[in-house]
Amino acid sequence: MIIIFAVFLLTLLVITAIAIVRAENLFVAVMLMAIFSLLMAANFFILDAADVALTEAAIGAGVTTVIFLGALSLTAENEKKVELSRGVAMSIVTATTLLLIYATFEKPKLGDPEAPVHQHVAPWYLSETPKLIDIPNVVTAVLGSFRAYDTLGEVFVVFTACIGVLFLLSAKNPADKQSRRTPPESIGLRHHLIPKVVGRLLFPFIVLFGLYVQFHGEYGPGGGFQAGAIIATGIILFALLEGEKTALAAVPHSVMMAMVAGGALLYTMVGVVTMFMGGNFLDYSVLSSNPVFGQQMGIILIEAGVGITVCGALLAIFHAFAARENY
Amino acid sequence: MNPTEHLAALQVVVPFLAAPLIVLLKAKRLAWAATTLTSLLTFCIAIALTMGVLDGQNYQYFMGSWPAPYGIELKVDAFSAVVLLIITGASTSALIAGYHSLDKQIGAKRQPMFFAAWILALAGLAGIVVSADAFNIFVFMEISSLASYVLVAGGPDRRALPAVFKYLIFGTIGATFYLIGVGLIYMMTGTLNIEDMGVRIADVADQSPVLVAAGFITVGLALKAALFPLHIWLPNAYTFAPHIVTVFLAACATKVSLYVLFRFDFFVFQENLGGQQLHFTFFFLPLSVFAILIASAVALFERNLKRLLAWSSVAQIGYIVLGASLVSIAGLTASVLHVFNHAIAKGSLFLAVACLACHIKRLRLTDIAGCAKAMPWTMGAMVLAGLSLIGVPGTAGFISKWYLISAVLELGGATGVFLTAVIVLGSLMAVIYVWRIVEYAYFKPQGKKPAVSEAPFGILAITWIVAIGNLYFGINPELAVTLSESAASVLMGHNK
Amino acid sequence: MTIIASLVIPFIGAIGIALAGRFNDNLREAVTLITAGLLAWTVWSLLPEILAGGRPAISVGEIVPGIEIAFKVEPLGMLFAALASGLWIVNSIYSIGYMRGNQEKNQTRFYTFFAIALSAAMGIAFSGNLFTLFLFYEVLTLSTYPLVSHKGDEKTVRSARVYLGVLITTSIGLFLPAIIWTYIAAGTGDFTMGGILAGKISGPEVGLLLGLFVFGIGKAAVMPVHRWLPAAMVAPTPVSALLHAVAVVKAGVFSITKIIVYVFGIDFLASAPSADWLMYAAAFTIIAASLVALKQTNLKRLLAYSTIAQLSYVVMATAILKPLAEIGAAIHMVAHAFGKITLFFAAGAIYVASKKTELYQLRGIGHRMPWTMTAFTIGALSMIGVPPTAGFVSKWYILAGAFEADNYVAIATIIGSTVLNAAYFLPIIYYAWFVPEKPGVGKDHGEAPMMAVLALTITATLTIGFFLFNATALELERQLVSP
Amino acid sequence: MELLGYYNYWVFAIVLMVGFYAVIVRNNLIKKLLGLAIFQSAVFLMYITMDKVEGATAPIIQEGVTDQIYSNPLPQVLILTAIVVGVSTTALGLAMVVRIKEAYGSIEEDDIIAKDRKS
Repeated sequence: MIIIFAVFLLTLLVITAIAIVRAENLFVAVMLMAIFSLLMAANFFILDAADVALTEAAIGAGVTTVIFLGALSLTAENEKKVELSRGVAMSIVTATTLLLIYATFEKPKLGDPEAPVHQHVAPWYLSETPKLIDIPNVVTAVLGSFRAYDTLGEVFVVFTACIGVLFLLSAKNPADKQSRRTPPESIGLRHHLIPKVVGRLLFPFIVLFGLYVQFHGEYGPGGGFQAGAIIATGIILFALLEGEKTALAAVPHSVMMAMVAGGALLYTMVGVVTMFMGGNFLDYSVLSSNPVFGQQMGIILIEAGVGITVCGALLAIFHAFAARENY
Repeated sequence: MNPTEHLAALQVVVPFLAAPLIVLLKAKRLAWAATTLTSLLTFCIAIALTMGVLDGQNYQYFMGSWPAPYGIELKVDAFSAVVLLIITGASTSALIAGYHSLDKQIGAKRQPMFFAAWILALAGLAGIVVSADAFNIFVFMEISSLASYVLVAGGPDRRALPAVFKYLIFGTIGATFYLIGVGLIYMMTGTLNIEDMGVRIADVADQSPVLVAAGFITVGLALKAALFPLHIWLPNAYTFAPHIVTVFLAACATKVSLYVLFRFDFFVFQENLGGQQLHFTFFFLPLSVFAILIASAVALFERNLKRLLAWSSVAQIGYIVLGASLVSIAGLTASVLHVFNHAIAKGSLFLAVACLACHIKRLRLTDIAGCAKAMPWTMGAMVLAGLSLIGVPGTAGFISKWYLISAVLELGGATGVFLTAVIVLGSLMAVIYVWRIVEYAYFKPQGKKPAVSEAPFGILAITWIVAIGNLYFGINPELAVTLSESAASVLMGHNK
Repeated sequence: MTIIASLVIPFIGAIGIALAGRFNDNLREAVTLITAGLLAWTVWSLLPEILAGGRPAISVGEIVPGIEIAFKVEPLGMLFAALASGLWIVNSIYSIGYMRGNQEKNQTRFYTFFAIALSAAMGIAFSGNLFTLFLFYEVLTLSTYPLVSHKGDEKTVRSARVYLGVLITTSIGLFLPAIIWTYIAAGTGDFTMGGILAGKISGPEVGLLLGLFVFGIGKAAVMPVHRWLPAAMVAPTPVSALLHAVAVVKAGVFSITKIIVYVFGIDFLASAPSADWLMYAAAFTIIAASLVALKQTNLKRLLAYSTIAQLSYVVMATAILKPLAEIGAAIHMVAHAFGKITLFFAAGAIYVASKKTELYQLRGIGHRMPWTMTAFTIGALSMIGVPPTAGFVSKWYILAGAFEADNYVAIATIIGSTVLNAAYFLPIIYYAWFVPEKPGVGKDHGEAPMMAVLALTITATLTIGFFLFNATALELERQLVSP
Repeated sequence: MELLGYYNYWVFAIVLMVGFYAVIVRNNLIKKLLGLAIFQSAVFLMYITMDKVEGATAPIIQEGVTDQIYSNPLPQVLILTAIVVGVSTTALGLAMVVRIKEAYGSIEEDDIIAKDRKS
């Protein structure tokens, strides 16, 4: 049964992708993109990748769509109809597709246990985690400890993106002189009664769920990235409902920058502290007398760092886009 | 905590520590000072690493003390030492020289973020060179690319934005191709550590996914290294970026992708895939020949000074790839040597352009007519760097040309002679386009342009230090040569 | 040690001149003369040691394993260095007179680059291997570029571009690959007696490599690559004197001779059939250049084409590959230097005194400028090879060598070119002395400035003197052939 | 069942090329960024298809359970990182598009080139 459901989802995925490319109206395309991400999340869930499904849903569907819509509001709605040289592009694309499909025949089949991927490094992780780090969720163990350096790099990718967006959107807007379109106190949604009431109800639970995901990372799917995204989307919902000024009052710009910088600094400092205590960079077992406990403490600390940075970054990016009109 | 053990890790951790702090600094001069200090510190670490590598110490560092294929491993050998030196050296000299020029081009409020992006670009590039884990290289490639998009987008000219957008599109496609290639190899070998990959790929060598993976990685990295047909993003990106950013990017950004390409090709693919050398040569040799000839030809007719030098960079990358595609010890030595010498030559040229830009607004050739009388020192440095680019004896460029031609002649036969002709033709075109600049500067009348005075002392001193570096490494290239020879033997050593 | 001194002295002199130039002109002139004198003294002090058969050598530093900057003094290098340093003194005296007479601007730059060019010439003379030779060859090209483009107006810049274009293209395009090919084939680039390529390469490759060398060294102005010499006539006369007689052209021909003698080896080349073309190329250049010189009207361009012809004398003499011809080639370098520098000084003096440059203006100038024109006549006779002058000595040895090799083409070329030389020099002398001046053509003018005339007479006496006291030079060259 | 084994990879190939096509052909900058996002998500699908093991569950080890086989955790970690990279690139791209719109007044590539050529 699952197999039919998987095939159905995959075909739906292909259809949505083609629909996005062909959509004239950009707003429709962005909405289709959200559906595309949700389908992708569902596929991941079927393929036993719970953590990744949660991330894809939170970041892929949630945050990307918000940023796209923010950008759309500042640029054009529709795509100009122009016919570019489709022949050449079509031929390149079909050629590469055939090449890729040719390469699939010698790949190990889906779910084949003898595939080389399952022989070499993965069994070690599955067998060593209970002994060395003793936390149920092996993905968080690998993410937090075995390949912690990757995740550090990842935090700094988000950090760079946040700086980049702020740097780009802090330039003076040349078209600023003529009109200040929206009145100074942007009042959020106009016909706002129902969404405001429901929003105010929902908002605390979203943040609570975010915190749950943050600290539940070791036991089930979850972790810094997902938690940061969920909390950020919660606050963005608040900003959309209450209007950007009140949201900035709640989480001012300086706090956001402090969160972004603080999270990254926390993560790096954890590594540097382990260096000072005699281990290699990011070797948590030196953090406390009992190495297993040290590992767990290390993972919690860096997950907190990741969560803070991702939440701060996504908020800063949203506010940069939102504030752009009356800049 | 004895620092010498952790040198390899510190090379990346120090800038990572500095970046969040710099963002929080408000004063623009303080942000610049912090960035320059960090860059200088990374330069010292790079020098320490090189000294260590020179007397035979091989740096192997396990992140989180997890053994190699399970955790992430850092490795520094001769080739990485050379590239590290260029990255940190270029960044330090560009920063020290460039405060006034940057201050003019970027608003005060935005400078802390700009300098944080600069330090992240430096950290990303150093991270790629130091890391020995395929996926880790992808992550750091993303950090350095995103940061360099931000740096290029800092350019004052409005045309910087479409240029950087094209740079983003090409860069992301290149990185994603690399990701697909690594994914396919991981699928067939089950490991991400490059050394381990080289060993385990032997028994799945000739299956189609591995061949397709080799294709994807090569195309992806060639795209990020702006090798000839995939170089379209480079000229505009370098032209419209702030002058000091061009100095930094021109000296090292594309060479890091070549570093990864050579490590992958010579460690993983060369020895295992049947006849991979032939594929490697047949794919890269014609491309590099086209790069040298066509890019130099375009540079001949270019009117904007910076775009002229950007096109010449595309040509010089052709030389580096030509050296490597000979797949011989001599060829590889020549190509690593040219990585080093070109960084110095191109770095000093762009520094001289930055000096010119202090007083001359638009950098078309007609705008710099007759500026040599008013700016003798700047033009002197530019001529010196130009000579090194051409490869006049006594300069660094000559040494790499000398090695390149001997490597090609050792190849022997018709191809050897043809390739020598290509190299010679390339350097002759270099003579012409460098002399065009000199002739405009020295002999064309000043005309009615406003009076021009010499560049401020700070940037001039650094330009001259790097220009004299050209001479020093021309007369005594012992450091660069020993490093490239051991790099070549390491790269070829894997390949029986 | 004196080798390094001979290199460093002109360099320090250049810096001294540049600094002195800031204060006043006389100080700068003094520094120039002192440096020239000092250099000549150090170089000439080497002579007795070389005559006694010594070969002082020194290696400065190893650039890259297998390639080093090394110097070695051997007879040919000694002769060239002595010639260049000696003539520098005379040229400096002449330049002071010429520059002052013509009120040329930025003279400091002129003298500074002149000194740097001299230090490059010394480097070429004493170079111990191909790499050092190439290094100083390029420095000479680059240091003479500002001299050639001294005036800086549009015409000078265009011809300076031709000058630099041809020289850099040939050196990077042909000379560098040839050197690298030699390094790879022979494993070393050092100049050793009897050549290093014997047995290493054979068949058509020998001819090809020789071609790369001969046409790579653009300074020797063998026919297809000669275009830069007439183009360089836009330079002021002392620079032309430098180009033709003191350093640049001599460096070119000297390098070719040195490569033929010390890289290929005379007997190896003689045994290689594919190397004969050089003799014919040189012969063709002599005849063609002399014919072109015939129809020239401008005095300096005429002298330029005559230089191209005379240079190919040296190349042809070396190509005859006989000991006597080698000596003749070396001696001809010296004889041509004295003769041609006198002619150039005379042309310059005429220009300074009367601004005349065309041949038809020289009618009856002998009576107005007796000293200059007597020197001019001696120089012209030396070019033709009439007995009392130096030209005769070198042509005698070259002819002897040609007869020894019974190479009839060479003999015919020498005789033919002597006739042509006479054909384009004698009319000038005849017009100058025996045809009365057309009234009212140019303003009446006296002799050239005293310093210029002094230099003229020195070189004229040298031309005749060399005919009488050439024992030392001959002894020096005899060692070149028999080790 | 045999067909399904490769179906995932075929979907990966097709979605990858749809994204690539959009980036090359489409003229609108935002549509290009959408294409880029699709292009990157296809790669995520390829990695995650690798980690599935027949009859296994997500790699979360409960205490008592011993005979359970688990899917491979490593590709999931890699893709967690890759998703965030994708978002960062898209955010930066969109910021650039906003700035281009303000500087050029249009986000169609041919208009931008035309405006540049005119000035």
